[in-house]
Amino acid sequence: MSENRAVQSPPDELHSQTMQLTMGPSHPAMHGIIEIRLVLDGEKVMQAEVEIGYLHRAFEKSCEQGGWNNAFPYTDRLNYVSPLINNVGYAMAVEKLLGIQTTERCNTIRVLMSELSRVTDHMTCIGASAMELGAMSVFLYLMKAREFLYDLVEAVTGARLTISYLRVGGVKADLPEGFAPRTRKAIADSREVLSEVDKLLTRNRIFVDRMQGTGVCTKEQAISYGITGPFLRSTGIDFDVRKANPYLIYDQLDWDVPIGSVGDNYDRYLVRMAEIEQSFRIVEQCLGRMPEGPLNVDAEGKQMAPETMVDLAKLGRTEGLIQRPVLVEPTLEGSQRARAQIVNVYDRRVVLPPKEETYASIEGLMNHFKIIMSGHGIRPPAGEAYQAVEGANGELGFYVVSDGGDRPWRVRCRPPCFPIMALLSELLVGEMVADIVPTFGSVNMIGGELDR
Amino acid sequence: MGIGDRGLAGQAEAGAVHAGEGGWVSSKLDAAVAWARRWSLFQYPFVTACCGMEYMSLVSAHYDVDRFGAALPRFSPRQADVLFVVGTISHKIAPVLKNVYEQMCEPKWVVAFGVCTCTGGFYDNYATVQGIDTIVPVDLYIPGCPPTPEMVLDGIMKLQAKIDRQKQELV
Amino acid sequence: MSESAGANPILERLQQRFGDRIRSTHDFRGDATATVDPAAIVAICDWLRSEPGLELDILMDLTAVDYLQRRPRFEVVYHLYSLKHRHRLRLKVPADGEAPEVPSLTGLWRGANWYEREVYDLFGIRFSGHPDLRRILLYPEFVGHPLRKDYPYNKRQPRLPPRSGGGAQVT
Amino acid sequence: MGAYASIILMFAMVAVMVGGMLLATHLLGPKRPNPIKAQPFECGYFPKQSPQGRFAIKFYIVAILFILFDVDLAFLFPWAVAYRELGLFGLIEMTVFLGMVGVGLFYVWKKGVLEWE
Repeated sequence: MSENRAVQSPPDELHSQTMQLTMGPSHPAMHGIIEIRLVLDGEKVMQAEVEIGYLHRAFEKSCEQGGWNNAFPYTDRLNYVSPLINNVGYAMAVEKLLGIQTTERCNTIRVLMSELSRVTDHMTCIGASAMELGAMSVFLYLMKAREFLYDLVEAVTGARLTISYLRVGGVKADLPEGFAPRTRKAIADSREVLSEVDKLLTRNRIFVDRMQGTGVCTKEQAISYGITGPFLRSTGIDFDVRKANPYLIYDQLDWDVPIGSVGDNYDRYLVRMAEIEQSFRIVEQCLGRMPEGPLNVDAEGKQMAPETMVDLAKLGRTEGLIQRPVLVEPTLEGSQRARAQIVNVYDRRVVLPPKEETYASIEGLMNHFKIIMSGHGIRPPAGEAYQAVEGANGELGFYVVSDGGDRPWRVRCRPPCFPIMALLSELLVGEMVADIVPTFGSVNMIGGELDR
Repeated sequence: MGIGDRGLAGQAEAGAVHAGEGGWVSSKLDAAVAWARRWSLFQYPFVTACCGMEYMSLVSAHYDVDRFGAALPRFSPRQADVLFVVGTISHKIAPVLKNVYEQMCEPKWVVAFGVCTCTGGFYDNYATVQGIDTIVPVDLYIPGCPPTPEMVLDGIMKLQAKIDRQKQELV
Repeated sequence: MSESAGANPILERLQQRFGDRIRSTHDFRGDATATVDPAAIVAICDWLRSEPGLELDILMDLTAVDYLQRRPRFEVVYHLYSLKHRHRLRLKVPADGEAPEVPSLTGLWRGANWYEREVYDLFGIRFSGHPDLRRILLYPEFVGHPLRKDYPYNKRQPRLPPRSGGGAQVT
Repeated sequence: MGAYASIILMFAMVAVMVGGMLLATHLLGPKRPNPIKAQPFECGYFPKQSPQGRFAIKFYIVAILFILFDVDLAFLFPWAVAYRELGLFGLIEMTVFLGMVGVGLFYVWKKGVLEWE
């Protein structure tokens, strides 16, 4: 209390009582599923206990029910703001278990899509926490920019959010035609929106006062809790899985890791804004170095429509069909042979044969059957593997255990925002009630990933 | 009058059990009150999971649900007419949903946004409530995982048609 | 004793230091892994964290696996990471019996607190020395531990009554 | 009398509008009380303790100061309305008045009441 004579703290027996308050699950700033039980003295937080688990949807148990490829739709919904990174994490963990290497073009596509997904995550996080501090227009600008990226993701994968784009051993389909110019245009528009947001927020007196100095996390706290990602980098430690243990083609691209200094909310905001720029740099380099496989099949003979091939195969007239190229939409419906090979690893145990071989030859049909039918599917050797990728909130690790069967024995997802939430109650105590909102906003807690 | 006639085929079936006994819109007052209520839907976004991302796109500038008078989210059940249940409802948050629904004032409607709220989606397990109609009476089911904003806008139009068909609760 | 420690430097140094307490090691797909006695886990982790050449200072992940038929049935799995040397190590501790018990690591890392609560919640493995071992993801009234292999996937539990607080009643 | 007609008309319209709306919602709105609805809304759960209880003195002090300076502000409106007629006399008069309010503000500032540690 201020030592000034006139305004002393009241005599002892008249102490103010503390108030118990739950900043409960159904609260706009609590992203819907976090309950914080607060004990307040006036506006100062004396105790804070965080209650999670409101979005526990049994992800790890669900993965054990179906085959190895069945888990992809579940992994989209872990960190549903950057779903592609979850897919990449899970796919690489299973490929590490199988010991197979994916093709160069597939790695480039995976890096490109992961970085687009990371940008949407940072945009949503900054937009939501800015809106919770009152900057409504920043939220609307960033949602507009996010629509540009959602259009791109939808063009490649077919869905905006729950994409299930990857498969063990490759991706579902190649990039569509004209993807590179569309991406460059989307990046240019997004950069324009982001410069507006930067002008609005970065030197905004209200925003800076609310974010600076609140939710300060020291290096020791971060390491003791096992925190990674923008939260750790904002304290000054430059740990980024893409640089520390490079995977896919991250070591062949040049980009750098932005780090903060103090570790408060403002540093985390600056780290996320800088990371968006780095991700755009990576995407542009990926577009530049995309190994040009034959995007559309160079048709020696007359191209067949897929339905006629299917009818012929059903009538049994299959001689010579294997050599006939089929004009099939390169992305979703079927996958032409040449394109399939450059995008998926050519490993019969894991990747579905292209449609031409499935319908035209008995080996293709048997191969298709062996992979699809339950009891046969992908059967990695008995053992375990842990693969870590850099998620938007930190190291997203997948620990997969196989008993040799066609179903995963155990799939464990290391949630990056789980340790940060464990630290949250320590960050809140001693600060104002109003500081809970920016601190919780910069934690970027995603329910699906936290409660799995 | 208004949207009522152009509404869906099969209009004559009884209106919602939910609000008011008879379904057939009789008096002019009903039509006027229905018109007022359907064009000023204040929603309580009970957001929990991935559908929340599509809800953000829905209320933002690009898809803009404000064209239907339904944009202003009211984060207190007292001031809300429509309860938007967005995202998976697990058993742990089910009582919260029940309390929030009970604390809303009539006339109130419930929109199940996303397949997890309609039937539990592909989370058929020990932790997820298999459809929120086991907890609260639901007026509108919007399937989709997550439903694209266009699907939700179509859903809101169907809700407005439903409000128009209902016998308005008065006094 | 244990099979050969392989070429992995970490495993070799671990072998020399705690030879007798290590049951087995393997290097499958490049992941250095060591199965150790439950009693020695705290001493080993403390040594691994402070050893100059290793400095595995981050507890990345702590989870468990249920092997059902195999005895010992459960296995608590720790993933450690070193910021300085950028290498990883996986420690596995077997746990068995009706109420499996493993010493808690909350003394070394404060992050282990919530991980261990989650393993207790979903597997029923108790952690001796844990300050506040109670359910974290599921609600207190939930019976059983769902991630065990003998717990059916969609076994429903009775739904919760309306209540005033989420977790255990705060004093 | 003519000058006041417009003000009275405005007050009357306000009374009609507000009164009408309140009456309409009171009469037209369906009322279905139930025990859960009677509970105060606290993010989906019921409060653990009733909110009254002693809280720090500084909230009260800031509230009183606000009322003080707000009332002072109210005296500026008549001056603004009759700005031309009062001329120099009005200017001096209000300067003195604002001076006194300024002294009050300075005193409060120096006393450290405005610091919100």
